[in-house]
Amino acid sequence: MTHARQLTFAHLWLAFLAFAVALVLGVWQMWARSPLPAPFVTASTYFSAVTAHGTAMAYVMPVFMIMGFGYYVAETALDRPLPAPRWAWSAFALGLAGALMATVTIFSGRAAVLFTFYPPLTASVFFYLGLVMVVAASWIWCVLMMVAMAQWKRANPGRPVPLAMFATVANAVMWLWTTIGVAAELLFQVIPAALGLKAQLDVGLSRTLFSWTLHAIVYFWLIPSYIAFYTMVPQAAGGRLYSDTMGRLTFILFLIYSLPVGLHHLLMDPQQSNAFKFLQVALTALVSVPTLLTVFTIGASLEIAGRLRGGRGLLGWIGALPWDRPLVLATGLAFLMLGFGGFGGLVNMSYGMNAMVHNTSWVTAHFHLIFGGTVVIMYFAIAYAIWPAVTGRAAPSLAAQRLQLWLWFAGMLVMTLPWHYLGLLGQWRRVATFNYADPIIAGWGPWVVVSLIGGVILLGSGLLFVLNLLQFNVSREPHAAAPGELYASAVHPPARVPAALNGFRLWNALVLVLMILAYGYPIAQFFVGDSPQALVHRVDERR
Amino acid sequence: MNRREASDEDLERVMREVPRGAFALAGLAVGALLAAWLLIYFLVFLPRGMVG
Amino acid sequence: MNDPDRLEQPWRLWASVAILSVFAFSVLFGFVLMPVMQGRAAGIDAFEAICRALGITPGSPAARQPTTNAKAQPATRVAWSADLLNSLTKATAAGESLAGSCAGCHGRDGRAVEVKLYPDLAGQSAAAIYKQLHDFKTGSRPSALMTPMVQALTEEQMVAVSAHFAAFPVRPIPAAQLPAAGAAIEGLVARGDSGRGMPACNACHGDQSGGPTEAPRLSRQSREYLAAQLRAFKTGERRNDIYSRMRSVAAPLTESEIDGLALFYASTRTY
Amino acid sequence: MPISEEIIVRSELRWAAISVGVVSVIMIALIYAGLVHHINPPSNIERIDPKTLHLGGEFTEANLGTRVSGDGQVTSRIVATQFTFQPRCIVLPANRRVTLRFATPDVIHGILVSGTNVNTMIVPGYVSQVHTVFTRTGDLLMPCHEYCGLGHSEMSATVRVVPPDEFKPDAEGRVACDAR
Repeated sequence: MTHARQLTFAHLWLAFLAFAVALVLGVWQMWARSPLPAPFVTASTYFSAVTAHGTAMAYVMPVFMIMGFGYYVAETALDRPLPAPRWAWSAFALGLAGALMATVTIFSGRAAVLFTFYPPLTASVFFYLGLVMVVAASWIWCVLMMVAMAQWKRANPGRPVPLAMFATVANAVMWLWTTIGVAAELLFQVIPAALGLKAQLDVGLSRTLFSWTLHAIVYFWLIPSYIAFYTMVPQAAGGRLYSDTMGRLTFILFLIYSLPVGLHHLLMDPQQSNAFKFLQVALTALVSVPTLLTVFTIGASLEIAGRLRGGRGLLGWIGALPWDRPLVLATGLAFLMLGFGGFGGLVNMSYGMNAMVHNTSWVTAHFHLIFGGTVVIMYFAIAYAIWPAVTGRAAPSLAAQRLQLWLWFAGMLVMTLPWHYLGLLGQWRRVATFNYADPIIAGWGPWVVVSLIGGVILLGSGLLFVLNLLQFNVSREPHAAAPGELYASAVHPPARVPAALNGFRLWNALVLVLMILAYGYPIAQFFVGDSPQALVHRVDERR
Repeated sequence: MNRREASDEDLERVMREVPRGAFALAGLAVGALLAAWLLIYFLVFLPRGMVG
Repeated sequence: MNDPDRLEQPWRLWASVAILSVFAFSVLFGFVLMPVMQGRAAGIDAFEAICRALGITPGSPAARQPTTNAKAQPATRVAWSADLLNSLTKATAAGESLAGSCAGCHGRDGRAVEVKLYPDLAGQSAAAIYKQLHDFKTGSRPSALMTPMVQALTEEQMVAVSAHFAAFPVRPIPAAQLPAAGAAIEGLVARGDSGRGMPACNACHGDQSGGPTEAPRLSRQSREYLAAQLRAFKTGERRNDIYSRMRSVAAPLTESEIDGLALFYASTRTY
Repeated sequence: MPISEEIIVRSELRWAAISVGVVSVIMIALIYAGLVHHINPPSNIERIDPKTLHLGGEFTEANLGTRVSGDGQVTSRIVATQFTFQPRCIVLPANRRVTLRFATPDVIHGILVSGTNVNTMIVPGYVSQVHTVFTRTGDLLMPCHEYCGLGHSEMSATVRVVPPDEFKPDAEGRVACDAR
């Protein structure tokens, strides 16, 4: 194995380990909330488990998945060895140490603040330091990705950077912008409070800073799935990418529009104004454009594949696609879940309409469909697609992989469709138990049980996924194909592209302008006059 | 599992059709999305009354 | 055509046009048109409506601000501040000299001489002691015994004496072996009862709770003292808890639950 | 070569135009809701010091609950605190403009009223304010919907919406749940 392959192997296994643990906790949390009696439930165990679930799923799992996949892309798409593998391993060690530190702190009951922190509640400082280490590890990865692309461009003057790598670096650049918000919140507000250096903090400011991160982080998770859509899926389906230019443009649009929209997470907050909420809602509406462009471009790419395989008619090419291939199947299921999740998201971002669903199960359903659905199912498919090259062995059973993907899809729908309904009825988020004796809440009970069944299916699917990867270890059949065959070529492979589509200088400047317009005043207002401070409430108090 | 490269003639042939199907599929999907959003807007959101 | 500069121009142009037009649209509608038209319907002038939409003045551009002429009637006059909490962490010589007058009931080392009547102060949170002293003094928690005692104390002296007693270690072993409180009581402590809207006792009094600043630690207080306080909260005889945090929890407790909870905390080591 | 790149880009742009059209429909609907139904997100930037909330003015304990002011405005003031609402039940009239005002002395909370569009975060340092008109009568749930600590799950209140003729303020303009 090359350095990059070993890095990918280590990073992905760590990601999936965190994922498996979080999955078990997630099912137990749904059980606790259901009318069925669940074991081990106390306020402290429940919220510690929610913290662990969110931390593992939102930070640890995607960060390591994205780092590992990035190393793989940098090596295979650029076709040159990874620069500075020692730095990459150091980043891995740093992130692993941070993840372990955070985990131990959470399970000792000293970090029941959930993954979104909620200052002025403050957890043990080791929780935050652990997360800072995970993020710092990802920053090292970002630099490595940018260096790898720069080196390639120097060696290949005038040639367009391969799309997979271009998109990976777009994600790295976006992630550096994204983490500014949460890093500022942690370093200037929360960690000093956790250390006892500050007894009070400005909650309006901390919420605003976190919102800076909170939307773009979703695109950070999502971009590997989009990389798969644009580069791996057309190849797996036996077609071509419809438009390389549109691919580049899509990733650029994600970079610029996923950042200045975070206030849509604060639509119900009293410390931000109608005017700036409206501005960011309008920008949020535009974020749906790159997603809709992707639906079309990937649809067209698959149409090429379907027609090449003999599909006819307006929609007949769909049936002609090779649905037996996990990557193609996962794409179809991912787009279906993206449709449901995107619908929920459109309602969430709709300015005053957010009041109908804010902090209800509707929102939980939305982001489970986007993250758990679209993102994670493509992580599965990516792992299945690159595991032969990473381990050097052929897949033992495609049927088991397909079953796993179908189970994931079914479980996700069974879980989230009732959540949408319950959310509209007013079922709220983040509680350990409901009072099912209340006449209004009693009616929710059966639907909560249905969603729990969905959760159990998801757990089964997740365990089958781990099993499927382990199966590679017992497989004896060596893997033959070269990894380069993973990526599709476009209908018109670009001979050269304008610098705007081959780098990020122009777009970074635009992000800066947009962030100043969208977030300048909403942040500056906390430094005008006497911005109120709230007393710190320590969750890890030792008396 | 035939992954051979498509010939240029094949590609040229299918490109006369593409992206009609993708237009239809994406159009249906986005139409359904907008319709669902409008349904929620008119049937749930507006009847629940003003807030501000 | 292949001149890089000429290839760049349309990208820069279109990217800037797209972003500026979205911005212009948002400013036109979000900053001006919507607030002005909402304000007109609500009888608010255009300038004020725009100020409200921008958050420069409070209120919605679509509705009148409610007025109030409410008089302050606080349940307690204690107000926490960062400085006050900081000063409560420091035991001083002043505290030690003042503590002499408390020792008759609460003991020289903060362990009450008659636990059924007086609480232990050793190891209690300084904020909790200070809050009660302050409330005795202002009459928020009237007490025939304590109110005259603390009347002469200054703000600094109350802080000093609170910090002094908080620094002593908690009473080490139970006075006598007590029976276990039972699973139902432990459930109230760790889970609460959603049917009655009662949070877990641990949510405020637990070791790692993140609850209210003034929540006292309860372990090792006597059963009698704890039960008496719970009953006082339940009946409303004692009402110096900010925003009825304790009254609302104590009200739905049954008599036997009060005794059970008092027993639990009297015999527990950890909270 | 198959069809030219320009044709591909043109069909992509046509699709992009459709996408922008779809989100424009949504934006127009939101502006319509704002202009005609006066629906905004609750964004009342009104600062208040959480540390002294209980000492002065409208949010001291005795002043909470529903009150009708001299000019007929119905306002209910509620404090969200770890881990209860004060008061835990409020009475409001149906089919009449009412204003809910929330504040907290400690940490972040939030509320929704089940089956309505009433929803706001309650952030220490700010008065959260929602204007609305209730149309359905009966007891509605008003839980805390934002994580505020270990007692969060049990933090809930009731909004009792009564027909206008049963809404009878006392001499001071107050209406309370137990007085009814």
